[in-house]
Amino acid sequence: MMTPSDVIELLKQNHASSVLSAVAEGPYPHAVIKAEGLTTVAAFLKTQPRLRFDLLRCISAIDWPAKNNIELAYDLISTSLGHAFAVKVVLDRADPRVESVSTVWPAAEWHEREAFDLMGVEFLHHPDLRRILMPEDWPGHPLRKDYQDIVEYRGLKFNP
Amino acid sequence: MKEIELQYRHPPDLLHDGEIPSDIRTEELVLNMGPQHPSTHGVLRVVLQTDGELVLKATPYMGYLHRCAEKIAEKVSYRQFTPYTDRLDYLAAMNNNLGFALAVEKLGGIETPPRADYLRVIFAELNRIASHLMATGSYGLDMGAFTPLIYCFREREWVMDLFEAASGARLTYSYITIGGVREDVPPGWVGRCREFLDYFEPKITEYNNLLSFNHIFINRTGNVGICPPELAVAYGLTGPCVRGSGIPWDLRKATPYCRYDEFDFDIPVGRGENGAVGDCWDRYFVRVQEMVQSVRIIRQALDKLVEGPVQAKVPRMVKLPAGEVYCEVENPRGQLGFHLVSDGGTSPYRLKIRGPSFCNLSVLPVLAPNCLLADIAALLGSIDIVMGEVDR
Amino acid sequence: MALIEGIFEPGLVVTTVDWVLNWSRKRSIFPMTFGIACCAIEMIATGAARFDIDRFGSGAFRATPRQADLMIVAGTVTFKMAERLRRLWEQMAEPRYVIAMGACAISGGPYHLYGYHVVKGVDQVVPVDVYVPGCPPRPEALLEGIMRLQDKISTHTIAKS
Amino acid sequence: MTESTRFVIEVLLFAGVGTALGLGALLLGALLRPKNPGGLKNEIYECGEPTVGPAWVQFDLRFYVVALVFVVFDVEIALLYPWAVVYQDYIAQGLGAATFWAMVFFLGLIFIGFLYLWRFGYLDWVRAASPQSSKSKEESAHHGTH
Repeated sequence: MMTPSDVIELLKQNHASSVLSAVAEGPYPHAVIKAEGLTTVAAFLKTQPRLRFDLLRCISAIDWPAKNNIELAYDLISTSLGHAFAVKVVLDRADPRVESVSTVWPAAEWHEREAFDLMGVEFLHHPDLRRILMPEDWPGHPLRKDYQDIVEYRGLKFNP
Repeated sequence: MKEIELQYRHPPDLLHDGEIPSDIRTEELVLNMGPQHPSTHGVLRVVLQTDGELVLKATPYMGYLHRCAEKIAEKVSYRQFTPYTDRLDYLAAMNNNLGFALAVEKLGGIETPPRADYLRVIFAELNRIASHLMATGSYGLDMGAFTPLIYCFREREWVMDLFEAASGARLTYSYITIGGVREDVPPGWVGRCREFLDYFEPKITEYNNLLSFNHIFINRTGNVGICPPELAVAYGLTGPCVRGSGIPWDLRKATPYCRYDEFDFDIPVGRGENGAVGDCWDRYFVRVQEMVQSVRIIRQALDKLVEGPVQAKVPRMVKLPAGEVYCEVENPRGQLGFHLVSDGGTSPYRLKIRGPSFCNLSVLPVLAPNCLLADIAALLGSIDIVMGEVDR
Repeated sequence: MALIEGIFEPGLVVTTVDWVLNWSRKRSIFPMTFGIACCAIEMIATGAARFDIDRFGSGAFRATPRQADLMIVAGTVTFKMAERLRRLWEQMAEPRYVIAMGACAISGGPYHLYGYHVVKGVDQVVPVDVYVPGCPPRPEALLEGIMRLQDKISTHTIAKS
Repeated sequence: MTESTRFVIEVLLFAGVGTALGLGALLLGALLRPKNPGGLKNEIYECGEPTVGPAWVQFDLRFYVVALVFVVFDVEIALLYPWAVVYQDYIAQGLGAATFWAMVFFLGLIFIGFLYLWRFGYLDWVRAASPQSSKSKEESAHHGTH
């Protein structure tokens, strides 16, 4: 059972280059990682015997139009050791693109498809990147802050 | 992870390739187990590529019930979003409210009075019983037995009456709000709740004899859809699905919240009594045993129910400081997580909802190959999904 | 239009035939299991022992539209589902009826304002006979809806209008 | 009005009323039910989705074996009924044992065939040797749906 600061400290020892910043206290301890180093850090977090984050709970994509970027937050927990931690990646908002971690955690497959579907984040080497919730021919990505509701879809009017 | 050797339902030695002349070739039939299907527990569509009776590939298509809950969360205030959490997993509305309330309280640093905590535990566990009753009843229906559903609904109606007396609604309560519980339970409610528990406990053994140990049921669900433990954790399965595979992972014990550490209960785990560990029967039987544990928890919580206020001093228009939190509760179907990002306003800046059924369902395409066509209904019923929280 | 509809003038014989025809149709409406969301749970509760929809003759929930007379739209209809709903309704045999159960089916319900993927009212997709308000409506409300549908059926006549 | 003509009249009457009731119900139905086919109603119902891929595919041989076994045993039961009806009279005439063993012999013959099938596993469902998997169907499953 390691505290968030220990996890960050261990992360900095092994992958100092890819850790941009880290927050240990507060309700949401996390570390911000470079987009390029994500898969290596992910593999490290999962296989490191003292960390063993084997359960990827959730991938949330947060849209910051003000800062012109999209944040991806990977919430992890270890079912054997019981401690939790989060890893964040900051992507450019115009063309959000990051490596898929579905090889490390297969649970990420559907979460990434949902992030692609609702937020428009491109995941490279994803086994099957398709829209998961919205219809295949739906225009735009609805969860972006600047999403405009469509007026009509296949003959059905929107009229709120 | 994909090439985990799954135990074939029919031992390979029967596959005497040499004897079957190769000119009896068979073509595949692509079937839609579509949105309107009695055993998909909602509007889920599974495209099955079948070779005769054997399923070669199953790809689920979702989104038929995508109700844009996360977009609405950004437009309405915190208190206004509670009714939408009822409609996520509409069989366990109390647990959803509890999850959202805990997330907001954690970010806002709001303390809830002890009586509210105990009431929350009581209602969350009662809702777990009601949800598991629906799960076991409809699983019996999937396997072709109609009577378990009617028995389970008879008990579930009693729980509905208890909820109705306390919150006024049968299915979507919005009873657990930010800062505590909407109002206190009416006088005499605790007595009726104890009466229900005494009536309900022997009924569980009745269900076991009726369905769980029924020879046909065991034949239909034993050794079907075996999910090894590492595959379960790899695909993010939580709740009865991961406990059915033998891993004692329960948030109420692992990361206790809302005073769950004050109660002693144990976590039922699949032991493979009727087939391999992690098959459909195990996932089903874990739910039945969890009902027994829930009854134990409720009894202890009723004894500990202290007098006092049920609602903390929370302003009418809740305003949270800027920040971020990820909070999870143990829903009857698994871990329901709320990733709440606030920019200091009166409504969430972004709220990502992690539905347990969404992750539990992701294992279907991995377990479905080499199942028989009828086992798909058994597999889907044992994963026990609710489309409200798969599609959100 | 049946063979004998629209031929005879309204009279004693026609009204008795009407009565027999409507009585047989309204006392055995077969609903289609078309539960979409939370209202589906209340629909199942209506079918269960306590609120027993069998008392009104419509307890036989048919899974296929071919054998169903009544489509209870129980839940939120989204744009992706609307097309399938229309197809299912078309595949039902006449005389077919639709009950819009719950606020979501009537007008989009709680998802009316900001639900970008929700159809605002199922009457944009299929003609609706009876609206049952509520979110979810109590089983008694659904039974009331079925009684109103039975009244509506009994007004049908085969006489020449 | 000899015994036999009365019997023939009874049989004809019985057949006549039978068919009359049957056809009458069908006629009544044809008269009263509304009839307007067309549009999506003629489409194949597959859980609300347009069908994917053809349905006229080369099915597996096991279905044929199972169907054959069913037909054999169905006929067997059909033959059991008349035997059971007249069995009382034969007991009265004292031939009960003979007719009983005759039927047991008849059932035994068919059961031996069933044992053969059971022993060699033709009833179990086993994966076909070389299923002709078709990538094209999966693609059509993709864009055929939205």
